[in-house]
Amino acid sequence: MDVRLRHNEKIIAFSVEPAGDGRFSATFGDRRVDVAFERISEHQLRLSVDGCQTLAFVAETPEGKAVMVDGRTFLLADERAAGTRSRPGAANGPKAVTPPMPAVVTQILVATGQAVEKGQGLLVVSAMKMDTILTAPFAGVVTRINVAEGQKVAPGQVLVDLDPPAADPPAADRAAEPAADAASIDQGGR
Amino acid sequence: MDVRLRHNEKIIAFSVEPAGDGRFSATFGDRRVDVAFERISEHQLRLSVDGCQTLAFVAETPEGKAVMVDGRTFLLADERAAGTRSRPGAANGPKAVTPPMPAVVTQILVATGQAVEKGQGLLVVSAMKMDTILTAPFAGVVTRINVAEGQKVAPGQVLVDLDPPAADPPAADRAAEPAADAASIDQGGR
Amino acid sequence: MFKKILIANRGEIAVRIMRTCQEMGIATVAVYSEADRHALHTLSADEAMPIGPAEPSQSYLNMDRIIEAVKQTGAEAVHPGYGFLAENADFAERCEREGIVFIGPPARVIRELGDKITARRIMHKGGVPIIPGMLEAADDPAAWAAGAEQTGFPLLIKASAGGGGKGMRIVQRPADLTAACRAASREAAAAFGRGTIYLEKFLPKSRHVEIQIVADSRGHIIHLLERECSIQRRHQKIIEETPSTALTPALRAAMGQAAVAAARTAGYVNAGTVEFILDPEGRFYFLEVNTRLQVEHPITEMITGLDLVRRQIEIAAGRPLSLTQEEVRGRGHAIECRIYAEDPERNFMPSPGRIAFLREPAGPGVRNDCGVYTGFEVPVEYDPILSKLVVHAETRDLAIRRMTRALKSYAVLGVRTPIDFLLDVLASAPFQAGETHTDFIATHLAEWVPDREALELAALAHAADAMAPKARPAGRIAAEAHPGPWHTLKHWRL
Amino acid sequence: MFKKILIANRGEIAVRIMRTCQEMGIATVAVYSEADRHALHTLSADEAMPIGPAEPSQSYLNMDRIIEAVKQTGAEAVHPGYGFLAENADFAERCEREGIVFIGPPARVIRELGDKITARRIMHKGGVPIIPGMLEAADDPAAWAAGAEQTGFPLLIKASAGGGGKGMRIVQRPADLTAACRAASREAAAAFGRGTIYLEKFLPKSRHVEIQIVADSRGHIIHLLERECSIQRRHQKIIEETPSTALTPALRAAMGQAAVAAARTAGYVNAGTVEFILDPEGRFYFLEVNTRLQVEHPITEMITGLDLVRRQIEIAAGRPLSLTQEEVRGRGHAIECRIYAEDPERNFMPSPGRIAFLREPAGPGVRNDCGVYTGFEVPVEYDPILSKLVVHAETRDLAIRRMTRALKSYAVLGVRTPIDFLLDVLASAPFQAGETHTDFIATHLAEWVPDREALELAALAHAADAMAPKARPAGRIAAEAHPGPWHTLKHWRL
Repeated sequence: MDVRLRHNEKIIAFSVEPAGDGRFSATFGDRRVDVAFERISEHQLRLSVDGCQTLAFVAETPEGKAVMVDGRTFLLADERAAGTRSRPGAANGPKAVTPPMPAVVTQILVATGQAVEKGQGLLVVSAMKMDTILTAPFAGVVTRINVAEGQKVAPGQVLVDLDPPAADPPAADRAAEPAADAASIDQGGR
Repeated sequence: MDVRLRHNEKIIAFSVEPAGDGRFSATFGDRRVDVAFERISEHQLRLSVDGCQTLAFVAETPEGKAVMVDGRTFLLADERAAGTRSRPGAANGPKAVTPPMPAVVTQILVATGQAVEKGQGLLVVSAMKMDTILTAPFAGVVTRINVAEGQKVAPGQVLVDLDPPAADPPAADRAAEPAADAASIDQGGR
Repeated sequence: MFKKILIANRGEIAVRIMRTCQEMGIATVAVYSEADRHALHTLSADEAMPIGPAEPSQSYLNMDRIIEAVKQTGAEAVHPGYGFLAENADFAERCEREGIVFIGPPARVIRELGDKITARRIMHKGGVPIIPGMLEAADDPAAWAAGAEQTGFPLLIKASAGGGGKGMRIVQRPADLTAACRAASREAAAAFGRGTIYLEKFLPKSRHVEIQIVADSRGHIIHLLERECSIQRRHQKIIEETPSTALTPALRAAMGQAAVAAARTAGYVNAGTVEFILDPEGRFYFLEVNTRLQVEHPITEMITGLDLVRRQIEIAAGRPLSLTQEEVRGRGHAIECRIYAEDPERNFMPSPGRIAFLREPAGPGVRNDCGVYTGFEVPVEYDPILSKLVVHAETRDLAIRRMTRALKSYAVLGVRTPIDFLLDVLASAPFQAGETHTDFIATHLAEWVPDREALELAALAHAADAMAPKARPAGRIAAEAHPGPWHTLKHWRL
Repeated sequence: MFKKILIANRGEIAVRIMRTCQEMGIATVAVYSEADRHALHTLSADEAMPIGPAEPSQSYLNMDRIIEAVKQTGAEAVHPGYGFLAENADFAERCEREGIVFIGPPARVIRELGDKITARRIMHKGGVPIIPGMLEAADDPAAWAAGAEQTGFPLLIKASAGGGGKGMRIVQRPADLTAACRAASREAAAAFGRGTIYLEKFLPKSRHVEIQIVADSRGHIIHLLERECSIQRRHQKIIEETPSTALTPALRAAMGQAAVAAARTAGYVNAGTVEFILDPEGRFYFLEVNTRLQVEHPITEMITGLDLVRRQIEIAAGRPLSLTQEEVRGRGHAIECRIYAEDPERNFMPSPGRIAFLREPAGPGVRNDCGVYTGFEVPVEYDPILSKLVVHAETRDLAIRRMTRALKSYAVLGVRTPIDFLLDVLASAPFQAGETHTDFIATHLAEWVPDREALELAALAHAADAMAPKARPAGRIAAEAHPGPWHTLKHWRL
């Protein structure tokens, strides 16, 4: 069984061969490890990897499964379940105006109909006392502002619709994209 | 709504009048208190009783609901759900030879067919390094020993069947009783 | 003593203050915004008062609402914690006027020490060494040029109303001065409503060493030794320790005396912290006074065995400080790691969200001042601090090992924390050698990435979790149904 | 230093020992019986070896299985904890023979101090005050009569192989002597296989005060102050504290010196505890030496700032004890409450079962050495100790308040614990006055019943739990779906 997990932009690919009775072996490239495992509670597993015992703590989150081993926590999304599509924005570069973390809109710097330069500040969001300016990913015209000051916003949510000059191709599926992203990642993470 | 809860041999009876929106008032005799409540997690509730806030921790156990407030934990069984029958052995006095807590049988002191006096030691059970001698609740003859040394036993489980002299009435339903107890309390506690 | 105290704060510090109040037999009142209805501090008090929407200006910074909550609950005193209204002179003044005890220094002291240039002048007058530079704030290029001439390069531009690194700029050459000053002044004006700035000598390779002081209302002032807080990211401390590896007993005594002199000069009452910059030659310079309980106060509590919050409350109640300088003795070594909801892989960007699972570290010498719990939704509106993990051990080496063990057993799932990053700081050779300077992270850990080996182990755990049945593990003793009738002759214990 | 240590124990003490090992960079091996497959100590080690069925004699007391586990894992040393094989001279000897380091005193010392009458003779010879009474064990009535004549009444019968109160009897009048001796002898023979007994003067209204000692293999012996352990039920300690309210500095010094003399006389190496009986006139008498880590060692760690387990390991590794008597200083006051799975309403009868929910106390100066977790099935086969809750504060009064707060926030659901009983002990006037004697519970709390007011509050909580929906509370921010693409120019921190 091939497993493909994504941690940020990195893919961890390995194969798993169940051996029954709470055991499996896993192969990373040419390295093979034998694993015994047992669930201790909903969020806790005991692993024994090549004879050495480790506790792992796990929890489902909207972004994937959070896994802690030895003080190190990783957010791992199952790529199979999410389809083979990689995370938008990672390979393709940023295209939509969306906050990097759950945040509150504190300032809107542009108006509908306004032409903006690539890199121009469009709005300011604030999370946990840190302000972040969201900028235009390409030159264009603001066609719609989807939020108001004081509003809570989340990653994936498109805050400003931007129309590129007619010649520019990446604008085509702008509005539809975030919804599709959310759906595909949901499948992977839950 | 009348509530009857049992804590050991004590009954706590009061009436509850739901007031909607996470509120109710409760009447103990002629005292009335106003309660606001809210679930924080599966095992945690916030209570506000006459304006003073308390946290309560709750968990279902086989014997009833364990409730902790202010460092004090009570095992409360719902008497309505358990039927109006009180706990056997409480009012009726001890009748069956059964351990007071989950334990291990460490010694059997009698044999099948042996006549025993009231109060005579029948077997020794051990729990957490403490030994307890279980004694005959009445004079009679050992008709059956239901356990072996080293066996794990639990409250309610009848370890020794004892036949009283023919004239003695309480012997009648000896064998059937523990099973019935278990069932009725199960309903109450879970 | 007070019968009831309102804690005008949230999160771990509010919870920590309530614990001391409870131990003193003082009833506690929590205030909470709409985002904090289920916050741990809200749940931990005897009474909890809602004070408005999530937005801080409408709740935790809203003096009217807080004063109203004090009056409504009959609290006699307010503990402001740190942040929010803790260093707000207007709030302290308002409390004074309304007959409410503000647990902190007098409003006048807060106001004077809150203005950086005023504080510099006070300290200079009191004989406390200050960083060479201007003693007057200015907003015109001529004054800046004169100040720069006198100060020398490299120099640091600071906003006189400043804080949090805003308006701060390093200038290496005279040619860059005017432009940098103008930019800093604009930034200060935007942030604080006042564009006045001043110039100080820039001290590279320095350490941040602060002295905890305590002063009662009768003029008895002592210090409770130092804390070194050089490990910072984005001008915010992430690891603090005491004692500092840079202090000799003589230097410690000198800095302690300077801090006490600073407090005396300022007319200080209650607990406070005098921050210094320590240069590589062992010269120290006054930086600022934090007129409140410091975030990192627990490490001082660990090595001195004292409860600072209790001392604050006693002093605010007018009691004398029954502790002499000679009685204050540090024992062992303490380290604090701040556990923020932030992502060390993305430049420590905030990471609010729901705590899907929390497992706190435990054991001898481990203290975790925590403000969250499993299931709590960490709000986007406030400081990202989730908890402060503190350890105490016999020596620095042992404290590092203890902190390492504690961090390794700390599971915070659902929001990103820098626990793995902190482990790598502790494991680094310069940290272990005590070479802790304010440029530590930029110098040693700028290229940090998470451990690859652990990532593979986590991937195995991911696979195991998918394969392990979710049901209760087998092989345990089934609990039996109910307590039955029983007879007991006698118990004995083997 | 050792690379790997096997911990031949279970529960909280095994977990606690592992923590120190981990901090010392020593790999840990747990051993576990079938009942402990999911025990916290099993989960906390780097390796875990099964050693047999639940029955202690077939697992934790089975030397062959444990020695086998040591060899199989390549551990160099064994830490026995307390109980099980900790004071078993045969096991220590076996380890010595097999080339395994036993972390404790030499087998000879364990054997000699394990026999109570031998220990009495050693101490008497070494000039340590012993309780007036016989110096030879006896099993015939003539010797008992002669001994009683010499000792006087009331007197206490003790089994020479004794422990845990078995074979112990108080005799008030000469007429009762022979019958009581016979009964005690029978009981001792049944329990220990040896019916020899001896007589000691009975000291009513006494206190149990013990001294922690540490000795290295080079003859350097110091003491780490006292612990008072007078609050007992059924001859088992439930609350311990240090310092003792009964000790003056002079008495403390005298008892410390006596304990060091006792250790020197016995040829002691490693950590140990010399137990004394203290009478109301301030006279103290040797009781016994516990040749192992004591259950209540954490309170000594709290006031001295030392890690006793680390010292044990270092001494066992042949290192000198780098600590002088002058360096040992107690600071503040520490109290331990033992949290047993037992029912204070039913004469402290054991209460095994599944921990349905556990919430541990936290905060400054609070340490909970815990061996269980939510969902763990507490086995019927072992000691009922779940955890030891320990607090440290500046004074005894503050420590009592801190312990009270901690107990009130400690939820253990599913098994009965004496937390409520402990709260009432702490709140009682005689405890607060420091009038702690071994008859404390019988004298002051014999008629104890649970708090009625709390029972009603619990009933309200029961009703609320039935009414409150089980679903996740509303009103929190819904977490959004995924991290999307984004652009950032710049961050700043307000």
